[in-house]
Amino acid sequence: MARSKEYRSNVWIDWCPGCGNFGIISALYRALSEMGLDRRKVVLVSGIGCSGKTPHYVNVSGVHTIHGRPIPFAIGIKLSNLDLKVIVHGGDGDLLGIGSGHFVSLGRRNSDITVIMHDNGVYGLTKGQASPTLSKGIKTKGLARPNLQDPINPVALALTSGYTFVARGYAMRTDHLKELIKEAVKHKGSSFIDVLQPCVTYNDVNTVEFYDMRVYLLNEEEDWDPSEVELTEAFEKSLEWGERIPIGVFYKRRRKTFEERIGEQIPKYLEAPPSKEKITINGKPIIDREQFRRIFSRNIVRVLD
Amino acid sequence: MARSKEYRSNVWIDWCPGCGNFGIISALYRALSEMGLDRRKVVLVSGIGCSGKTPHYVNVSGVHTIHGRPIPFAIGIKLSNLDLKVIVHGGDGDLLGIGSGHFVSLGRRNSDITVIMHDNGVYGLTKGQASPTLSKGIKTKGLARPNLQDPINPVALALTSGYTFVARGYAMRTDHLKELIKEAVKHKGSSFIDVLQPCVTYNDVNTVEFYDMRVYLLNEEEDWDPSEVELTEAFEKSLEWGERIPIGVFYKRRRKTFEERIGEQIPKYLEAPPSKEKITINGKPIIDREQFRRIFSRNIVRVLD
Amino acid sequence: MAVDELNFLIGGPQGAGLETTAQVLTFSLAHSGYWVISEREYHSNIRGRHSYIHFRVGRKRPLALTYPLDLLGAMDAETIFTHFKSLEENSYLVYDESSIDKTYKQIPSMEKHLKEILEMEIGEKTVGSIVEYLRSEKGVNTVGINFPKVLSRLSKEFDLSPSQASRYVSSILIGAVSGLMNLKEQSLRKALENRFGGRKKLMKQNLFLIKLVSDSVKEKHGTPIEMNPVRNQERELLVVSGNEIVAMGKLVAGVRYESYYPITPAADECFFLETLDLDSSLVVFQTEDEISAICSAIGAALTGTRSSTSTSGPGFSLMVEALGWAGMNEVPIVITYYQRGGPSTGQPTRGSQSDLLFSIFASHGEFPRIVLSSGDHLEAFKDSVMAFNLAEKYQVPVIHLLDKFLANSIVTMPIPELNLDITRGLVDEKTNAYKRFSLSENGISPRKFLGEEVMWYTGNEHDELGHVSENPDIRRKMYEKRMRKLRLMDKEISQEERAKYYGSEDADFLLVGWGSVKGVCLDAINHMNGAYLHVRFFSPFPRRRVSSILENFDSEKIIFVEHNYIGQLRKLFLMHRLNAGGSIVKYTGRPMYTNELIKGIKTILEKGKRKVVLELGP
Amino acid sequence: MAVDELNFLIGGPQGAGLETTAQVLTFSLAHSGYWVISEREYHSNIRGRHSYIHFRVGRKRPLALTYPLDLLGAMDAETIFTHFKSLEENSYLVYDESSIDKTYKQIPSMEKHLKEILEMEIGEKTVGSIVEYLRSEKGVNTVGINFPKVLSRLSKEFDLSPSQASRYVSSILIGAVSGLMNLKEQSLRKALENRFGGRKKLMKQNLFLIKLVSDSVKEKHGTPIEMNPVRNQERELLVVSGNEIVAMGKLVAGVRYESYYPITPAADECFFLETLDLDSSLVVFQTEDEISAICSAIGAALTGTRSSTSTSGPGFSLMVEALGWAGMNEVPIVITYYQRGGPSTGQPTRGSQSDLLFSIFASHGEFPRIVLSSGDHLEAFKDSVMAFNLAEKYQVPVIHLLDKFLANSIVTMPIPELNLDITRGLVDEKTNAYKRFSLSENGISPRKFLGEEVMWYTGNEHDELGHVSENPDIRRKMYEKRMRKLRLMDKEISQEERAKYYGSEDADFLLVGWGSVKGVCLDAINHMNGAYLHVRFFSPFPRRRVSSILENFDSEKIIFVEHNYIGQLRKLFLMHRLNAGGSIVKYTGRPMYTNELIKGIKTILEKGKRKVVLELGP
Ligand SMILES: Cc1ncc(C[n+]2csc(CCOP(=O)(O)OP(=O)(O)O)c2C)c(N)n1
Ligand SMILES: Cc1ncc(C[n+]2csc(CCOP(=O)(O)OP(=O)(O)O)c2C)c(N)n1
Ligand code: SF4
Ligand code: SF4
Ligand SMILES: [Mg+2]
Ligand SMILES: [Mg+2]
Repeated sequence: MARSKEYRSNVWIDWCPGCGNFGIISALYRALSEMGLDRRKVVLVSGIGCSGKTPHYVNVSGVHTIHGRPIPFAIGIKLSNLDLKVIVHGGDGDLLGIGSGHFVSLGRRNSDITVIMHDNGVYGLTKGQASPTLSKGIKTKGLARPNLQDPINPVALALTSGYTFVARGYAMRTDHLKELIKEAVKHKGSSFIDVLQPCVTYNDVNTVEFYDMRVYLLNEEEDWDPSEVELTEAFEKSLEWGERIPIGVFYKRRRKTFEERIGEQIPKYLEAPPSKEKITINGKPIIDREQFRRIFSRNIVRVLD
Repeated sequence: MARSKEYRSNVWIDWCPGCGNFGIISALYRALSEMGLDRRKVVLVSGIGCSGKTPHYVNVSGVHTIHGRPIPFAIGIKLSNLDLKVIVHGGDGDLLGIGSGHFVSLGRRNSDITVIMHDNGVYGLTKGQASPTLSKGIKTKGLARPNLQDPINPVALALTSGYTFVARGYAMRTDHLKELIKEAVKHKGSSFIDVLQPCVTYNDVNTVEFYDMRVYLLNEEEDWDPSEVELTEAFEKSLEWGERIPIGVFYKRRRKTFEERIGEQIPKYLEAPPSKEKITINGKPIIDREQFRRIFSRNIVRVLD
Repeated sequence: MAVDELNFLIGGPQGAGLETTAQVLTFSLAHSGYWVISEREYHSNIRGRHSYIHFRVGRKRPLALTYPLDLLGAMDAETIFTHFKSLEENSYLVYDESSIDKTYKQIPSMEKHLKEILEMEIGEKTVGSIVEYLRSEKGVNTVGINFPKVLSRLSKEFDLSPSQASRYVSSILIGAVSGLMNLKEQSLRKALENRFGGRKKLMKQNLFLIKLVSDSVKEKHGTPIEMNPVRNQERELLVVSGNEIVAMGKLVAGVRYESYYPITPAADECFFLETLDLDSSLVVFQTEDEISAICSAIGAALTGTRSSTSTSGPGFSLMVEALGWAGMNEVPIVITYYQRGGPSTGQPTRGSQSDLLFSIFASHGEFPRIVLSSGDHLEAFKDSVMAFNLAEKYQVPVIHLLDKFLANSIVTMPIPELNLDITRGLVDEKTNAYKRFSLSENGISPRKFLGEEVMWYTGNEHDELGHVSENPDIRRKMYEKRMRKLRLMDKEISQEERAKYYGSEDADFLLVGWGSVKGVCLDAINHMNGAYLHVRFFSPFPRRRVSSILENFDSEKIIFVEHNYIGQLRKLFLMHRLNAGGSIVKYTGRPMYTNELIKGIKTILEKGKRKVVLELGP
Repeated sequence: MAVDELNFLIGGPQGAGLETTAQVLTFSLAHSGYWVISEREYHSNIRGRHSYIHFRVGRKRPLALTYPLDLLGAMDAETIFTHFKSLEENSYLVYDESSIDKTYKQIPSMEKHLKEILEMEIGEKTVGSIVEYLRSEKGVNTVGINFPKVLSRLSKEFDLSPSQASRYVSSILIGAVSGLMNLKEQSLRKALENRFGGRKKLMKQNLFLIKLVSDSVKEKHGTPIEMNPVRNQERELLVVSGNEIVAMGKLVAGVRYESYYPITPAADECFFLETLDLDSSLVVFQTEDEISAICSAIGAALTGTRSSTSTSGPGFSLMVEALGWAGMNEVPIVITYYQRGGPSTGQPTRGSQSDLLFSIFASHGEFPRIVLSSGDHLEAFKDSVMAFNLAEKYQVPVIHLLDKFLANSIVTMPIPELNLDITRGLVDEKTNAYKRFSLSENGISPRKFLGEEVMWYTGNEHDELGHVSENPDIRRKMYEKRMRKLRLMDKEISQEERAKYYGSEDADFLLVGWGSVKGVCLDAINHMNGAYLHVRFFSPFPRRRVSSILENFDSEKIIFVEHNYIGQLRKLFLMHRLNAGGSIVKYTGRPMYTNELIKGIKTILEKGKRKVVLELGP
């Protein structure tokens, strides 16, 4: 087991003191170190937001993309290099606001990517507007008026979209979160963790106190086996939000990943995916005239002599 | 009751002979005429695709927008003129592919808009690629290889997103579809109809025969009351897809619309929404210096004499 | 009276087999050694609207399409009403005798505006009276075939239902054309084999019909437009569309990741790649939208994969934000951009060259990019390879501009030379303390790929490691490092490669064009004493070379030829302080034809006009 | 020794109350009749990173910021390390005495690169030694205040915990500055009232602290930078940021729909609109992304609502596709576009003017649009009204360019004149056979609104009714109808409005600029015998006027001033066949300062350089 310090970068973390993101990143450091992953083979992909800064703080490769698009970047990375563990860190605005189309699409593919959502109910970095997970009628500090829109239920949406591993964690329970991250990263397929993340600066409703009072462990208090529960049961469970808020793994299945499906259609794919393929011999194309003629035979006409 | 012919425009319908869209449009003509809606007060908003052409064929106002964006256009229209009945016609690619982010967002708002999805499993107008509703492993005519992606379940997604009226129709059952459309348009709030629409040119799997064998009416064969069923039940029902495919209204609730919510924050809104407000008096701004001083008092400093 | 060259057009409703007709004819002609160029015009519609394919066939390689026609093959009445004016003396019309009573009013698929024009011009005339007019007043040879009768012969012979038989209408046209041209049966057979593969029955039935029609046509009309035999230098010819040749180029270049969201006229390229039977693991990935297409292509590029995405205007408009990320992070990706008629959805299936300035300035902020375009199929092939080489060498996004005209043109050409260079740019070999954005002198920082080393990327301004930095000094240095590549590219990429000159030194005038107008410009100058400056790169712009060429011409003798309204290339010349003369533009969405271009050039040169707008073609 | 003008800067960690300090000082100064201009610099960070506000206060209206400083107010050690070089002889430094042992190495928030520079320049120096160096070697007056001590006095007085008290640090700076400047207590009170509204306790506590500090400072240092009294002509002053003045303009113009997706530096405009207490039903709508923002704004415009959306580069990049739909459908919408540092996420909280050419050419295809920009707050106000008028008159999308510098500048100004025209363009009054896109001679087809009549819109090319048409003739006519508006706008919109000339007729040189460089250019020419050409419209470009002005200057005497690398305005001039001279550019993301601009001008004029890159400001 590598030391968790090895996974920290030298960059000063400029989140607000007390921000829930500190809980998330320390769970991440520990998960990475307990899994002992090769730092070069882990790629964190993030969007824009407070959450989007995560990769710079971690000493594995990081791709800090544009707002809402970490998932599409992640897919391109994963599909072309199967060795990589690809982990997305997105804000709730990032993944469920501007990026919700991609969020839904990833579920359909079951690509082997882990999505960790920093769910703080606000758009942190743009000064506290309502994010898609903020409940209707709530007026957090940064809002001029109470929120007009109903919240998206991230867990329900992930289940509906087809993610094969769907969980919720809480930034202040780093032990539990660390385990969730490990399980999600090890899971083969699209995994999603909705992480309840207090934003001390802008969200004065969903605070640490708020969550501490409500959060309970799915598997502790109930007889909950995520590999066994039906999708509908998991969905129903995901609707629980109020006095009690469950955390843990809601649902888990092993299904063919996107990469495996591609592998069935392209024989060489799993062994030599795009990034591993040779494309030149001595500075010339790998395809010679004979190959060209074979591949494109339908386009070639032999001229009558 | 206006005659259904009055709702036809003079434009030649250039869908393929036998296309399921003919069923949808005739249900629409009839629904409009049975409701006797003022032609000027109905606005059809569409995306791009075979389905996107719908507004031109109907003699009510039509806004044929860009691919994936009919919902955002529709929201702007609705929010600024509450007299209008706004109906979106989108393809499955349009609404659940490129436009799925907007699809999810509309549910969160419960804006009083009806969304009719032409669900043909393919991208018709671009020659038959897989749409997000096509099942995995299927190889329709236009595909080079079997579809790699899992389908989105439109009904489940609508339920998860918060639509307050969620139904499925079938293009070949125009009577039933007509009733669904009427009910959806009358419903206050975001309503969604997933219309199973055979594409005779590209989808040789989900054909008329395919659906005729499978489709059954929710309310006929079961004791199904959409105003009563729990969300979870509706969700579970939506998963039924195979030997039997239910059509009808899955779920229905009356909740505050987005417009009503805005009305609570802006007193004048419901009576004089944006398009109805006067903004000028004799070619000058409605805001005079006194009003300006009142509105912006926090920005104004009286200078010491 | 055998001929050396033939201009013909076949038309019919979308979805009725026109493409089969065209493909079989093209392959037959290629098999007999002739050179073909053809372009397809169609509506944004799947079935029923009028579509046509315009050909030019020659013993020598034809460069562009032109009017009038030598032959019009009409599948239906709409084709006749739409195209009869393109026929002149001694040309041929093939038509369906059973449709002679039709008037244009009975054709629902016909667009209102064309009907209005016909109303004014020909009133209530039937197909029959048009045919009669052509025959008697215009001297057109009319070749009537009773389609239903012919099809019922087929039905009987093979026991097909009428509706089954109606699907073979494409072969009636093949038969008629091959009869009049006296195409070799051997060539036709080869072409049918290619079209129908192993499906023997289809082969047989189509061949039956073709021969039936061909024989009867020959009997009545002889073989009046038989072409003089040719001895082609090539043993094999490639029959290929613009979309396909780009796909071929990409594959040769080593593309291993191509993402796309379906859009006309780009999707056929991706579809073609998908259908190939390859040894390699090329991922062709249909994404949920164009944003995802470009983002995932960028992601793939970061792993060292040659990756690209193909699209047209609406898709590119959505890619603009991520393009900037690629610019900021110096990612080599190739965006293949097929222009079509804009703005917005515009004319989705028609051609245009109106996205040049947009491509050059797309995305907020400033970063180096390469924008180049190809003028014909061979250029498109080579450029598809070069695009990847340059992208990796300079670590910039490359926008490869093409257009619908090229995409949907099918030509015969020799199999291109494959002995091309594949250069992958500077890659870091050291192991320790890797800095992705090291502040190098020429602006190029050695690459490494995700998986090989720990590295960071961000769309924010960043330091050498790729971490966010807002320090003004770092900002300036990184900005300048990126922009230095502009100068480097300008120095290193050959000026001759970037702008090509065709024609004699002492030409009377100079055409200046880009992209697919190359063919028609070359065709025009072959008929006049002109020269053609073909601009291939817009960024980095080959100012030196262009300037030295322009110096040889007076401003009144310089004519820009473009498919847009404002004269975008001309504007770019101005921006580079270059002389700019007159303009010939077209923006109806139809290609430029040699005959109208020549007329346009004359109007400018002889009448001193500054701008001519072309509008030929229905 | 009272002064007429003062340049000062206050700095501290983001989120520690700097904005409160600035607001209170500005309101106090305004209340006393002084004119203020200030600009805020901050990181893309919520708490902890270094931020500062730079002021210029005068008895006359200051036009721009400049260095060196007369006063630096430091909340923390990082401020001192970052800014001490901006102090010169006789200036003042206010600092926390308790921080004197700190070295920059102990400051984690400080960016690596600045540390590296400090390492080279000052090594291990502490705050104390910097202060000592300033005092003894530079002749700076150092005003030490023991922050913790002062705060503990506050704690005791009001029974606050230390952490509560620490939130009042902003008032220490207020106290020190107001002491040195001898600000009127009455003015301070007013300012505090405005800041804290009815919250009496806060008022009292802050006032206590301010007086405490102020008195002690006065005691030790007197009031050395007290300003000469002023008799302001205005009875009231507006204290307003660029974001706010635009919001005010929009409201006056009658905006009733504003959609947005949060983004720096645009969101504050929308937030400001949201907080207003209005009689009217203005909908301010936070959408799920910028695509939705612009699409819904277009939808609203179709109902006759004045509608707009505000964004910056990344958001605008996403709007490009829908912009084309608005162009194709001749929809009047206003896009308020606040430029920030690019490309990509770039420098989200820093300024730039690098999106000019992108704005002009954004979206595939061609369509008329208006692109204009404002140079200062008053212009921004009027332009916000004019933007809607022009959008509706010409039925085109209007892009109103602003930038972060303007957005985040707070100035004092008179309440603007409200007697402006509101013109809504041509509206159809007839009832029957309405054609939305009637082919009118000047390109303007009368509007009607959804709900009033049946009408169709489409992004495809269309006929007069708005139905899709692919007819080449219709295509040409509609295309030309739209493009005719270019000429119409150019004819009708006053050239003088579009490009303004400042300075004497016989100036020695001409600065050419756009947007927020106006102030610094005017300031510079006031110090030299120069003139300034302020270009406000880029489309339609005021060629005639600009050309006639340029004629009066030799090329070597024309200097473009812009916040970008390639000189975008200059390129635009070239494109319009206009003379273009040298360039002064800046791209560090910091504003241009009068002192550096003057130096840059001299370098060009005296040393014959063609390009000068400015880089002042930390
Ligand atoms: C296209 C685009 N639109 C808007 C922004 C501005 N922006 C920066 S961060 C952010 C929201 C962040 O919210 P969230 O994703 O929830 O992340 P958090 O800061 O809360 O972690 C936005 C809208 C942007 N960078 N790009
Ligand atoms: C931004 C953009 N991308 C792609 C396209 C091309 N395009 C036109 S129609 C279509 C798909 C249509 O599929 P669907 O929405 O299912 O409608 P259908 O034709 O099946 O009714 C696409 C991708 C486009 N017009 N705009
Ligand atoms: S604004 Fe909120 S989410 Fe962002 S760093 Fe601060 S506390 Fe964390
Ligand atoms: S392609 Fe399919 S969906 Fe489109 S018109 Fe034809 S049958 Fe209908
Ligand atoms: Mg958030
Ligand atoms: Mg579809």
